[in-house]
This record gives sequence, C-alpha cells and structure tokens, in this order.
Amino acid sequence: MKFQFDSVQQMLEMAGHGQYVWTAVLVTLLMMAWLLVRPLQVHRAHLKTIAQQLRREQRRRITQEDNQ
Amino acid sequence: MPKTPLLTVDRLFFERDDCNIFEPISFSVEAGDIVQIEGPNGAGKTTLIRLLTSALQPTSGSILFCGENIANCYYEYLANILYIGHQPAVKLTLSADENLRWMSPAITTAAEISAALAQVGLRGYEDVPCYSLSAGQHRRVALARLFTSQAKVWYLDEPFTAIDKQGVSILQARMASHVATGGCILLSTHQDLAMDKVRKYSIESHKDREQQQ
Amino acid sequence: MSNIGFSAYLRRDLLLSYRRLGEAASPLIFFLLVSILIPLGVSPDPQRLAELAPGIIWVMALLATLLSTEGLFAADHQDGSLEQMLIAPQLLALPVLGKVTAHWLVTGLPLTLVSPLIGLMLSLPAVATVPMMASLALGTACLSLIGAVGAALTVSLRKGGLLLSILVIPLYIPVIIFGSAAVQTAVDGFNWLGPLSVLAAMLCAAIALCPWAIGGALRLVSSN
Amino acid sequence: MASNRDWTWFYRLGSPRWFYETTGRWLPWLWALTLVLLVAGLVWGLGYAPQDAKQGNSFRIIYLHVPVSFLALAGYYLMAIAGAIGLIWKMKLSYMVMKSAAPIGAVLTFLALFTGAVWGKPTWGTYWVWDARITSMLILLFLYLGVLALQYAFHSQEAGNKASAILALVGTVNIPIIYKSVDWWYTLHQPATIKLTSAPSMHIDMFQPLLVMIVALYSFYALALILFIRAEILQRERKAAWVCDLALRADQGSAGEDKE
Repeated sequence: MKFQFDSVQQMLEMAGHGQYVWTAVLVTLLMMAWLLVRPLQVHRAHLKTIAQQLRREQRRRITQEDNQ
Repeated sequence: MPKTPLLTVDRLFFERDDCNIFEPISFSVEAGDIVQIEGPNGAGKTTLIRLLTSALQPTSGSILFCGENIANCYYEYLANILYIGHQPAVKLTLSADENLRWMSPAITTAAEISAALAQVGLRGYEDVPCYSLSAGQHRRVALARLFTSQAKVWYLDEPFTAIDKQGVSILQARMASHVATGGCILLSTHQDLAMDKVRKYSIESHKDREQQQ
Repeated sequence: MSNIGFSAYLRRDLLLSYRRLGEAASPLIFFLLVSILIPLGVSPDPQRLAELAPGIIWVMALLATLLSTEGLFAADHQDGSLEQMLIAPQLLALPVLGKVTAHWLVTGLPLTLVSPLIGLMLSLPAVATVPMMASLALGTACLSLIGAVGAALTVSLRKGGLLLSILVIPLYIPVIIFGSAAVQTAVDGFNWLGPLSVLAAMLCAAIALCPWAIGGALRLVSSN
Repeated sequence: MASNRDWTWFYRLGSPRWFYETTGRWLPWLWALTLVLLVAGLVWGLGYAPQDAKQGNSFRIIYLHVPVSFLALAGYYLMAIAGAIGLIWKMKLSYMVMKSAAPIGAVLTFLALFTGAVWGKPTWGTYWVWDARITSMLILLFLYLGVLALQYAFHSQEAGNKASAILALVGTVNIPIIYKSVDWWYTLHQPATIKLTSAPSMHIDMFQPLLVMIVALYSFYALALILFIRAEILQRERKAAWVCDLALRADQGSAGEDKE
C-alpha cells in the first residue's frame, strides 16, 4: 500500500479534482459533526432548565416556610 | 345470587403526553342506574365518557359489558351503546328528518322518525335543512336519537346544553323510562337532575391533588 | 338510510356533494382552468403541446385530486360525525372505503370524463384518448385512496392542507409515472396495456391496504 | 387487550432510564470507535487507495457517498420499525427512537444527494441528472421531511408520534414501489445513453477502505442516534426523580467550575 500523492499540495489539488473531493469531504464532515453536537447542546440545555426549575421551586418552598 | 352488572369499569387509566388526566377509575353500573359524572372543568369528564365509548383507547385497564371484556365482544358492545357528544354530529345540508334517519338503527320506520322529532319539539321542521335551524335545535335533532335508539347503555356528554326548560323535562322523562326498562345512563352535566335514584360519581382533578402534595 | 356499512356512507357523501354542487365541482373547474394556462404559458404550437400533453394532463389531475382531498374527513371531524363513525358497530374499513369511493365518484370520475376535452385542446393525438381515460380512471382512484391516508393523518390539524400535500405527493409518484407512461406509450404507438395493468395492480393493492391505514390513522390520531 | 403483567421484561427493556444509564456506559467507547474508524477510512480512502482508471481522483467521493446513502435508506427502515413497535406495544422509548431517527436520516439523505451532485460535475459534466438512483434519493428526502413535518405539527406529543409512525409505515410499504417505478421510468426515457453507475468490479484496494467507511458510518449512526435519544429522554422524563438528581448534580458540577 502506497501513499498516492507526493506532496500536500498535490493531495489538495488531486489532479484538478481537488475542489470537488474536498468540498464533499468538508460539507459531509461538518454536517455529521452537527448531528453529534446538536443533541449534546440540547442535552445540556435540558439539564440546565430542569435544574433551574428545581432551584426555583426550592426557593419558593423556603420563602413559604419563612412566612409561616 | 348477585347479578352481573351491565357495565364494569376496571382500573381504567388514561395518560396523555406523560400527564395523567385522572387516577385509575373503577366502578360498576347496573341496569336501571343513572350515573351523573361530576367534576370541575378539565377534570376529564369528556375524556372518561369517550374512553367508555371506545372512541379513545385507554392506557390501561378494561371495560366489561355484561361481565365480558369489550375487546372480546366489541361489535356487540358498540351495537348496544348510544353516544351523544359535545358536537351534535348533525349535517347542516341535510334536513332534520334525513339526519335523524341517518343516525338511527336501520329498522326505524318513517313514522317513528317523525314521532321522535315531534317528541323533541321539531314537528313541522322535518324537511327544513339544518343550516336554517338554531344551535339548540341542532342538539334537539341529535337528542331525538334517544327516542329511536334501542341501545341499552347511553353516554350523554352535557346533553342539556342549549336546551330550554321544557326540553330538559321531556328528556328527563325519556331517561326515566329508559332506565325503567332495563337500560342505564351515564351522563355528565352541571345541572341537578329532577329525578330520583341518580348516583353521582365525581372525578377529582388529578392536577389539584398534585398541587396539594 | 342508517349509518352502517359501505353503501350507507357512499350514499350519504354523494347526497352531501349533490346538495353542494358548486363545492363538489371546483376540482373539475380547477382542472380545466389550469390546463388553459399551459398553452398561454408555454406555447400554442400544437406539436409542442402534443409532446407535453400526457404529462400535463396527469400533473393537473393529480393537483385537482389533491385539492379536494383535504376536506375528505375534515367536515365530519368538525361536526362530530367522525366520532360516531369510529364507534359504529362495524369494521371501520367499510365506511372509510365508502367515503373514499364517494370522493372518487365526485372528483376522479368527472376528471376522467372531461379529459378528452383537455386532450383535444392540448392537441393530444386521438389514439391516446382511450388510454388516457382508462389510466385516469384507475389512477385517480389510487390517488383518492392514498390521499385519504394523508387526510386522515392531518384531520385534527387546523391548517392541514399544505402539510397534506407534502405528505402524499411523494407517495403519488408511482401513480403518475405509470399513468403518464400509459398515455405516452399510446402516443408513441406501442402497446399501452402494460403500464395500465401496473396501475390496475397498484389500485388493487391500494384498495386492500389503504382502508386499514386510514382507519388506524383516524382512530389513533383524530381523537387526540 | 393483553394483560400488562406478562410484558414487564419487555417494558423494562423499553425503560428510558435503563436505556439512558446503559448507553451512558457505552458512549466513550462508541465515540472512540467512530472517530478511529472515520479517520482511518478517510485517510485510507483519500490518500492510499489507488486512483480510478476512468474517473481519476474524483472517484474518492465514493468513500462518503456510498456509506451515507446506505445509512440514509437503512435509517428509514429503522425509523419505521421503531414506529411500528411503538404503535403495537405502546413503548415510549421506541417512539423516541423513531423521532430521533428522522432528522439524522434527513441530513444523511441530503448528504447523499450533495456528494452525488459534487461527484457528478467532474464525472458527467453536470451537477444534476435525473438518474434513477438520484431521483429515488430525492424522493426519500421528501419522505423524511414529511415525517419530520408531521411530527412537529401536533400540539400533543403523542398524536405526533402516532401520526408519524403511521406515515413512516405507509412510506416503507411504498419505498420499494417508488424505487421500482423510478427505475422503470428511467429506462423508458433514457434507453441508449451511457450507464452512469459504473462500478462493476472494484479493485480490492479500493474496496477495503470503502468497507471501513461503511462500518464507520454505522458506528456514527449509532452514536448520533443514541445522543439524540438521550436528549429526548431528558426532555420527556423531566419530572422523574432520577432526571432531577442528574440535573442537580450536573448543575453543581458546572457551578463549581465557574467559581474556580
């Protein structure tokens, strides 16, 4: 098995087909990355809202007890 | 010897979007019973009635008709129930006569149809298209089914909405004669019925209970 | 007339359409109108029109059927009769099939009957008239059945019309391929019974399967 | 209706909490596997695989296009099966699988079309041809978009789930018919042109990296699906005690970091 290109420059150009190959690679990898990052963002956002809500309820309960 | 109740509801439970509408419900209804389902708005009265008619599938629990699970005698059960819901199911382009004939069992004769319409005070309106009738009259067309139906179990969801006093007393008389001949009625209404032997079943709102805790 | 069975629903829906003839005729008028736009928009040259005619007629028929599909269950859902249909003591597929048949009789069949007129206006060769009518008759029945699945899924949504077309147009594709192919092969002078029999097979499959999907959709989705 | 008691084991399998905790243990491994396979496959395919005799270097797009198209189609079936399980056994988790599979599938289908178009330009001189397979892919994209649109059209989560499950099932029955008809349509209209799909016998050196990329995409699909489902579980089970615990612990962790 042998590396097909002599230099980085050559690999980027790919004998004139570089722009097509690398656009395909870049767009594919970016969208695939989005498919992984997006659920992680949503996951974190959910945890945060749930925690906030719990904290708010806790505070409300404390003030209620104080009033009593 | 204990008689099998006409209708038995066994731990009927319904959940929508992970939110319980009500706690599991169990009760039974004998022939001759009138059950008034009570509860504040949003307690799930309509949901309960629709579950009982099988228009809505319960999350768990079962309904027995004459001691048999309705899953096993589905069509027999459906042939024996009558449901009048919030919407009267009246087609505006059809006349009162056509509407009632459509909603009644196939064996009903023309004379019975016009007699039923006369009972609910629609004599003379038989051939009038329903779009020229009022909301109360639409309900009356739907309620005329009570006079043509041979079903044993009646489910009536707010039957007296938009009905005047005289109409209410006619309907109550019909309901009394239905239970006297071995039928049973489950209805939801905020009015007090001028009838004896009305059992009340109240659904507590699940949300209220949750807030109390 | 009581609310039990296939023919009861067929007769009632036909009666309802008959009482509202203007409403029932609108898909047909739409079909005629849009077909007039084509010569105005493309070219009045008979040769070019003849070339495009099979495709155009089929696309227009598809859109006209789609337009009328939205209301298939919507009125029943609003006035409560859909709920009564769900709890009638019978197999749900029967009244469903009755309603869809009525829909086809009111939309697909009239489209089929006036299509020779459109064919004439678009210079469709006369040999293609019979295959066009046959393919439209079979094809629009398929479209009614498939469209009814979408109509049942979107019945409880207030603005379901646009969504409905997104859902069902991809499912319409095989029908339009074989429908316009039947007309095209007839124009080219080949045997058009091949694509037509595929359409017939699709119709059989749709009659066997769609009522169940429609019934399931109505039971599970409309009540929520 | 069958008694629920006979099915407790099945429901435990479908318990969101069980799923969340088990996949939590798998995740680091799955991340590592996916990244290693992707990097290996890409470097091998883009750098080491020999050039195609006719297409030159542009053929290297195959290492993205084929695996992505593969998963796009397989994903639709997975979505439909999950929906069917949800309809039959009323399992919450399987609806979550269905709901999560839809956006992933739609993105992968889009990528299949995009890479196909970019590959087409140097190979056939045009970005778009109405080739049978490309057309079928386009239809698949619209089938995915339909399921997504229907899912979010309902106020009630449950109605959306059931509706899109039915639609996915109807789509599944239709996909073979659609594919066959599009195939037939293509041969009808392009009887004598050159065949665009030219990969009859692939050299083994070209095929091995493709195999690696296919496995990599499967691993990626599993990873993305699990991540989407976990986010969905948190949202649906937000009132459950274990989720509240989790949220508080995560919150304390991040609050601690902020102070430092």
